[in-house]
Parts: sequence; structure tokens; C-alpha cells
Amino acid sequence: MVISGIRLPLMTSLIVWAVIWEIVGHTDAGFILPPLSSIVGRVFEIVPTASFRDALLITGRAFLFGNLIAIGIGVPLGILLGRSVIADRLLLPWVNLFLSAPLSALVPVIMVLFGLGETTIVLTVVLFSMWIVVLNTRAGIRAISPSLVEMARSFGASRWQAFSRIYVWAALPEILAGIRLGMIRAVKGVVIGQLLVSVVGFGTLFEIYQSHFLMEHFWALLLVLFAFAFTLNELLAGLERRFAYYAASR
Amino acid sequence: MTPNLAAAAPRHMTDLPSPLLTARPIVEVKSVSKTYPGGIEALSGISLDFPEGRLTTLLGPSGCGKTTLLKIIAGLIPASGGQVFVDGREVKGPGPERAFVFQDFALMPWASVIRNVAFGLELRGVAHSEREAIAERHIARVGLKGFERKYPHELSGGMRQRVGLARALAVDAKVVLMDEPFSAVDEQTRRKFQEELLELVANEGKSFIFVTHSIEEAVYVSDRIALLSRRPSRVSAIIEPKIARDDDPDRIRRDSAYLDVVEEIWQQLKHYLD
Amino acid sequence: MPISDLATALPRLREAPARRWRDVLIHPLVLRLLSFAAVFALWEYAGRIPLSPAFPTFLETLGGLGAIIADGSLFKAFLITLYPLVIGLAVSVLLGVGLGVLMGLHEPSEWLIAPVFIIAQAAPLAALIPILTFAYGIGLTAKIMTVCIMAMPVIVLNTLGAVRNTPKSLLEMGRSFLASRSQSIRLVILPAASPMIFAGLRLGCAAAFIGVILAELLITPTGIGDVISYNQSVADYPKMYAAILSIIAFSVLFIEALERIEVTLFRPEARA
Amino acid sequence: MKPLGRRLSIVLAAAFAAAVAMMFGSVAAQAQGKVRVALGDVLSTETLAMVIALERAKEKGVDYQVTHFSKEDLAIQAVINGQADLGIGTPYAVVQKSKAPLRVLFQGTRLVFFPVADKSYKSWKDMNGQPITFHARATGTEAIGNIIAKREGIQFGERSYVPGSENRIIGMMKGQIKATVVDLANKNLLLEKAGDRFHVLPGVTAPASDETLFGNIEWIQKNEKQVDVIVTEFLRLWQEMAANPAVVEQERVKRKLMADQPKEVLEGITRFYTMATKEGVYAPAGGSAEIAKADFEFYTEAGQMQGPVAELKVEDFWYLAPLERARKALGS
Repeated sequence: MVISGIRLPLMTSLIVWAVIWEIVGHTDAGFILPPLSSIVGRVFEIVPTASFRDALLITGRAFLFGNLIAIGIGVPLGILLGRSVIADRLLLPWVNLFLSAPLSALVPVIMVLFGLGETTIVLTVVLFSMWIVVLNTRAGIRAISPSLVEMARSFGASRWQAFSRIYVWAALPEILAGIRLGMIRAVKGVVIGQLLVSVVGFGTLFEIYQSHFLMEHFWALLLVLFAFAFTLNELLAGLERRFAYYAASR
Repeated sequence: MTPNLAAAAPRHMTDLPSPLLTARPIVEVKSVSKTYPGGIEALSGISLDFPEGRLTTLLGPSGCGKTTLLKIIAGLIPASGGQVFVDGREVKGPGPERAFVFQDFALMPWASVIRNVAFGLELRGVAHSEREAIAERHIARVGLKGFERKYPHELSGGMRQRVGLARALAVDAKVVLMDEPFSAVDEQTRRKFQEELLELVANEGKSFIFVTHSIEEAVYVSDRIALLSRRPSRVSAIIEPKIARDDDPDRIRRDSAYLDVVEEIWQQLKHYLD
Repeated sequence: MPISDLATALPRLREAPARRWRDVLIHPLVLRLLSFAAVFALWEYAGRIPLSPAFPTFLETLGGLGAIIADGSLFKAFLITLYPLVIGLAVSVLLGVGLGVLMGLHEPSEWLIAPVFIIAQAAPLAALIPILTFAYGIGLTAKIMTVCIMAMPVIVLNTLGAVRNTPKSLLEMGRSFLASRSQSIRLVILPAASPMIFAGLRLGCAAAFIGVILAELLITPTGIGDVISYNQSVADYPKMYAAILSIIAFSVLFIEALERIEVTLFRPEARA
Repeated sequence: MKPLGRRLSIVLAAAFAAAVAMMFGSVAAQAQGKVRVALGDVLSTETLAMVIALERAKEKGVDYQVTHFSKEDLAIQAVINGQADLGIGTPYAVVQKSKAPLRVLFQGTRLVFFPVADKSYKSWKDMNGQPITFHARATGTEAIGNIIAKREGIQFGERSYVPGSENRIIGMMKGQIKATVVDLANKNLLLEKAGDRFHVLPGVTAPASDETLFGNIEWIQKNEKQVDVIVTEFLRLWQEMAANPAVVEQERVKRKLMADQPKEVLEGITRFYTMATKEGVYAPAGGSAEIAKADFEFYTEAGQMQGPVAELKVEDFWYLAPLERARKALGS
């Protein structure tokens, strides 16, 4: 958007929203939506506390571990589906089902099976993020141009050489895109998991703030979570763009 | 009214001293220039006339601004300087008297062939039955009879371009502007198109402005060729190949005059590439 | 090397009947049934071990499903759940597509509104649900709002993306034939954008289902959320799993139906 | 399957097995040594007293590990499934229905809840046929509702369920709920914020047990000594609280519990426990055969337990030995 010649980057309009939030905060709606300034004040009050750090630690660990499992299982599964028609026809319906199904309904099942500790949160993360990793990896493998495959075979590459030298790298952009999308869904998964379990990590903090009607603390925690999710998304998008040129070589 | 020649004296290529075509200029480009926002100067003070009822080709190295000039004449892009007159009236934007044929066909994938061809009339508010009748006629005219209900993704590249051409003809514009229309089709279809274009120019009584980077194609179809220099382009030569076009189209390709002109133009354009 | 090539490479005479049998095996439908049967068998086996007292076998779950269908509680629950879902989805679609198109055509509004949705798309909006409870109480409004905040971002951004990258040559074609602004929007931009807008609607639909279930599990247990949490609290796991299975199956079928409607109504060329 | 496919599936299986082993492993590690306590709520004002009692037991050599659960019935199921040794909640209905080997050891809190209603309902008579909202099906709040309905000879209209007293008072203030039963803290908050629109209707006179300390009887008998220490500390704290409710805050500060929770929460602790002890939420007796019988009376009347009260034997639901030993130890 251009105002009097200056090219305004997209995100600058957030300042406008921040001002509106501040104004609304001072009106009677302030109980539900406290002024932004006091919320930011709370952020600095909450973040250094031990309970926040513990919550962050649990969330971070569950997020990391969940993603590792999701990628550890998702990428090979995606490659398997990409390369073998049988596996594809057998497993693809399930992958698509889990991708579009409302997985939040499965969280109570995980809670009942694996208790309400970190395990459930890790599993929720895996459940939320794995399927997109599988699909993208599969798409990446299937999109490898046949000429690249023939070129590898013409130079006598063994199956493992062809795989590790060419397929993985050629499919890397899709795999990375899958991992990025998986991580975004994982952020939602780790929060939804904690909200539903409500006695672990941020779930506990939200529960305490909610039962004592502490709106400023609640919004402060939301602000921190949203900021984290957004920066993570931007970082990953940047990383992915760097690898995009691999696709061109297909 | 003799065509006014650009500042640079274009060398006359024709061997016979016969006068230039006597037809009046339907389109007059008067010292048009174009600079893109990035500071790239595509055209600098180019002036050119396009005889009515004839096919004139803009030929030049790639990136010399021939498509830019064509789009300025079509009114799709504003010129940075100079004017363009069509049938005496200055061009301010697209107009009913000009129709455009796109390099990448620009067909609506969700619309059938007949709806695509009748689209120009649909926009003008022509009644459904009337515009479909006109469309059917032009569909047959370009040899696509029987494909009215098909969809673009069901047609070959060549057939899709015929739809684009039929769409341009359907609005009965005086000037048909064609931006490298055959570059997206295979060689054999391309030759067939060139032969059909000759017949079209002869029978339709419209004026055609044709952009191509293929010298053979230009010489084969054009009554007049405007050779454009490298960017910022200006007219470096105007050629009117003296080739008898009335009889067998294949004979033209073997005609010595045709081959001489092709060689002549190649010598001119070659040094632009090094 | 796909299995069919393998088949042809073998000596022809000996295994003619085997090859026919193998072709049947790799037929997509057969394989799909096989995979479902395998998973349900695995589930039955896991339930029998038992993996955990809270893990009923597949047959018990079917029994539970039969029970909640027979006593009508599943049907009643679906009606209650569908109410906020459909309203929320309708609002999200109308508002979402409207906003997306507005932003696609009018840059200042894109500058103002898009960042909010870009953040919403990346952020875990489920955390907002308690705020909605404070603002709108525990009634229907809070649940409809939950469905909206979950479904809208993806619809808006997909529509914006679709409208923004309408093929340039189509736009120029429209202009060259003197299409007016409204004609250009109605006859070129929207039809060209419709496939991607529909993709956004399907994603929005999936998000809406997540939203309504979260609303029913976090705000107050009503509809399917009530069947799930009540049966969980009384440890009637077959009914609990049956309820979860039914809402997941329903959401997949709902999205499948949406796709079919899209093809029949809006995409004749896909059908041809 | 091609060689590549086979090698991949081996990698796949190994990764999955490792993940599952990791999960079950963590549960097993917890088992040795520590007493596993299942608590159906987060560590906050209401559950602070119980945690302090457990901390004191730890000082006496009985180490413990609290697992928090979002709902009371999940905590009960955790004890049934063997995920936890002791739990905090009301297990009467589950023990009777599923014959689970659970026994109540100590009465933590009593069912001191307050029916609140829109002022348009002057008395319980006006509530006949009117809708009312409880915490969840077959829970304490609904039990109170059933008792009152019988006492007043009325029938409630449509019943809805909203977990959490704080959510129910939001519903009241937003006009979505006309009448409900809420806990002490939220009753005061409601009257403070909307005292003009709502008032308290007469509740139940003799509140039965609400959250009790209970455990798996086999585990209890195998760990008699540890149970005695825990029950003694609960009784000692409950007696101290009856005399000086501020002891809870003093103990919290001494042990740096809930250290970094918001100060608004911490400031309310002493006020909460003073009110709660005055209203009889924390009874110093800690339980007895009479209290058990009163509970049976209450919960059968409320329809959450079946069978004539006379046939319900105290020892099927309570295990009073540790409490009696504790009472002797504390000389009360």
C-alpha cells in the first residue's frame, strides 16, 4: 500500500489495530479486552516467573519431541507412499482422513489412554503435524521428473545412491514445505492439547487465570503464544524459500 | 497521404522501385515512447503507419518492445509519450475497433468453446441467441465445427489458438492485433496457421498487426514488415516483400524472392545478437 | 518398479491365473477395503490385549455406536452440534469470501485487514475460546464465534490469494474486449478464483469442525461434546469412542459432499 | 515390496516402537518409591490445603508425586487403572457401580454449595418446572438440587450442565442461566458483581462429604505405615485450620508453594480459608462412621447411590483405621 509515495510494508497496519485495541481497552469493554499497554506490562511480569518457564519448557519439549516423531515417521512414510503403488493405495485414504478430520475429538481418547502428562501433549502434536509431512513428502517424491530418475539410472547409480543423492534433494522443497506446515499445525496441536488436558504447561496457567477472571494475564499469555507462533512461521517460510531453487532443477 | 518515415532513414529493401502500398494508414503510431517504472526504456519516439486491409508485422530481436508497442496500440498499456491514432481517432484505451489475440490464448477454462468465442459480444450485451449464432459462424470459419460444447482443456494448443482467433473475429473489429499467436504451437500446425492467415487477410477485409520473432513466418504472411532495433527500439527498416501470394501457398516457400528477403532480414538482425 | 511391470517380466506360461489374481489384489477399491479391514482387525486385537482398560475393542465400539444410535442420543447430539457449526460456517463463508474478494480487489483494505488474518492463520486460536466464553457467555453465540475464528482465516486468505493471482492475460483479455469493472469481476476474476476459493472452503470446513468440537469440549458440553465427555466421565468407553468415530466420519463425509457439490454446480469443465 | 520399501518399513517400525516404549517407560519410572496422588484440579487456592498436608507428610519421609487431572472423574479412573495410588474426589457412585476396590480415608471438603437464582424466583416454589444448571451429570451440585427438589416438593424443568462454578456465574450474569448451584468463592463473586439481580436460596443444612482422600484398598493395606503418616498430617492440618485458617498461607510462604502465581490469587488465600472454615467446608473431624452414614443418606436421596441406606455397609466405602490411629496420635 502506498501513501503519498511511501511504500508501506504489509504488517505496518498492525500499529493501527494496536491503537484501536488501546482505545477499546479504556472503554467499558475493558473487562474483556484490557488496554494493550497493561497487557504488555503483564507480559513482562509473567515471563520471568518460574511457572511460565516450566510451562514453556514442557510446551517446547512436547513441541520439539512431537515434531521429531512426526518428521521421523512422516518423511519415510511419505517416501514409501511416493515410491510404492501398493503402500500408496493402502495407506493414502487414512492419511487423507486424518488430515481433514477434527483431531481435537481424538485428544480425549489420548488423555484416557496415555494419562494427562506430557505424553498426551506429544502425541497430540504428532497427530496434528504428521499427516501433512507425509503428504508433502509423497508429493515431492512423485513430482521428481522421470528424466532425473533415468539420468541417475543411466549413470549406474545404486538404488540407495539414487535415493540419497537425488530423490531426497529433488523432493527437499516439498519435504521442507511439509515440515513447515506440520510445525504450524503442531503449534495449534500443542496448545489445543494443553487446553483440553488443562493441567499441563500453558493449560495450567490458562486454567488459573480463567478461574480467577484475570483477563490481563490471560491476554498477556495469548500475546506471547501468538507472537511465538507467528515468528516461527516466518522463520520457516524464509528457510523454505532458500531451498526453493532445488525444485527448479526437477 | 504518404507514410511518414521515422527520423532514421529506413533503407528500402525491395528490389523493384514500385511505390509503397497505396492503402491509407488505418493505424498511425506517432513518436511513441515507453519507459517502464523500473526505468527500462522499451520504446523511444517510434513512429510507424499500418496500411488498412493489410497484414503488417513487427519483427525484431526478443525484448525489443514489439509486444509493448502492440499492447499500446491495443490500449492495454499507456504510452509514456507520443500518440496512436486508429481510424483517425486517438487511442485512450481498448476500443471496439481493435481485437487482441493472446500468445497464451487467454481462454476461460470454465467456459465452453462457444462461450469463449462469444465472450466479446457477451460483454457488449449482445443477446444470447444472436451472439451464439455469430460465434458458431466464426467457429466454423476457423475450422472448429463440432467442438462448440468442448472445454479448453479438451483441445490441443493449435485448436485453442483457433478459439482465440475466432473470439477476436467475432467482435468484427477493424484491426486484429496478434501477439506471437503461433509461438505456443508445434511447427506443422504453425505452417498450416500461416497459410490460413493469408487467406484470412485476403477475405476478411480487416487490418492485421502481427508480432513475431520468426523471420520466415514474418516474410511469409506479411504485406509489410517493420524491423525494430534493439531496446529502446525504433524502426530500423520497412520491408514490403514482393511475393505473389495468390496461387499455391507451398510454392511461396520455395519462391526465390521469398528466400532472398528472408536472407536480407537475417543479415540485418544478426548483428543485434552479438 | 510398480508391481504390474514386475508381473509382465515373469515367464508368461506358469503364472497366468496368479497374474489375474494379482491384478484384482492391486485394484484400488480392493486395496482400500483391505486397508480398512486390516486397521479394524488391528484395533480389535489391540482392544483384546487389552492395551489399556480404557481401550475398547472395535466390536465393543460398534456396540456402543449401535446403543447411542438406538436410544436416539447420537441423532439428538448431532442436531445440537450442527446448529452452531452450520451458522458459524455460513457466517465464515459469507464474511470470509466477501473480505477475501474485497482485499483482492482493493489494496488499502488488504493492507489493513490481511495482517490480522495472517497472524490468525499461524496462531493457535483455540486459546481464545475462554475469552469468547467471558465475552459471550456459555450459550450458542460463544460456540458460533469459536467456529468463526477457526474457519475464517483460511477462507479469507485462500480467497485473497485466488483473487490476487487471477491470470494476467485473462484480465487483459477482458479489458481488450471492453469489460467493465463489474463485468471483469463477475465474469473473469471470480470464476477464475473459484477453484481456489472452494479449496479454502473445504479447509475452512475442516477447521469449523475442529472449532465446534473444541467449543463443546471447552465451553460447555453440548451435542457430540456432551456425549464424549459424559461417557468419558462414567468410563463408558465404547460409547465415547463411538461418538468420536461418528463425528470424524461425519466431517469427512461433509467435506467430501462439499467437493462433489462444487464439481457439479461450479466446475462444468472438471466434469467434462 | 521392493527392497527399498522393505528397508524403509523396518526403519519405520523401529521409530514407532521407540516412541511407544518411551511413553510407557516414563509411567513405569514413576512407580517406585513415590506415592502417586491423582488430583482432579490444578494447584490453586482450593487444592492448596491438600498439597500442604502432603508436603508435611513428605517431611515425615513419605515422598509423593501429584498428577493433576482436568476433571475429578479422570482422577478417580486413574486410581482404578492403577496409574495412581491415592486420589482426591467423591468415589461413592463409582465404587458402588463398578465394585472398584477404593476406600475413603479422610473427608477433605464438605459439599458446601449455594443455590443462587434470579430474583424473579422469590422462593423454591417459583422454581417448579423452571430450568436449572448443574456442574455435570451425577455430581455434587446435582445431588444438592435433587435433595432440595424433594424437600420442597418441586420438580425442576430442563437441566443443563456447565462445568466450573466460574462459568456458571458468567452464564448467570449474561442471562443465559436463571438458577444454579455454585461454590462459596463464586457465590460471593456473583453477589458482589450482580447482587441486585441474584440472590441465594436456602441450601442443604447438613452438607455431605465432597472431596475425600481415597485409595486402592490393596495398596493401602500394603503401605499401612505411609497411609497413617499422610492421614495424620491431613488431620493435623485440618485441626490447625479450624483454629487458625491463616496457617495455610503461612505454610504456603514457608514452602514457597504457588510462588509465582499472580498476586491477586495469593492475596485471596487467607480470605478464602477463613470463609471456608467458617462455612464448614473443611470439617476438623475428618470423617467417621456417622459421617459415612450421613453421606449414604444424602447420596441415595440424591439418586446417585442405589439401594436402601440400611444395607450400605460403612466398611465397603470407608477404611477408618488410619484415621482412628491418627486421632489417637494427635490426642483429640
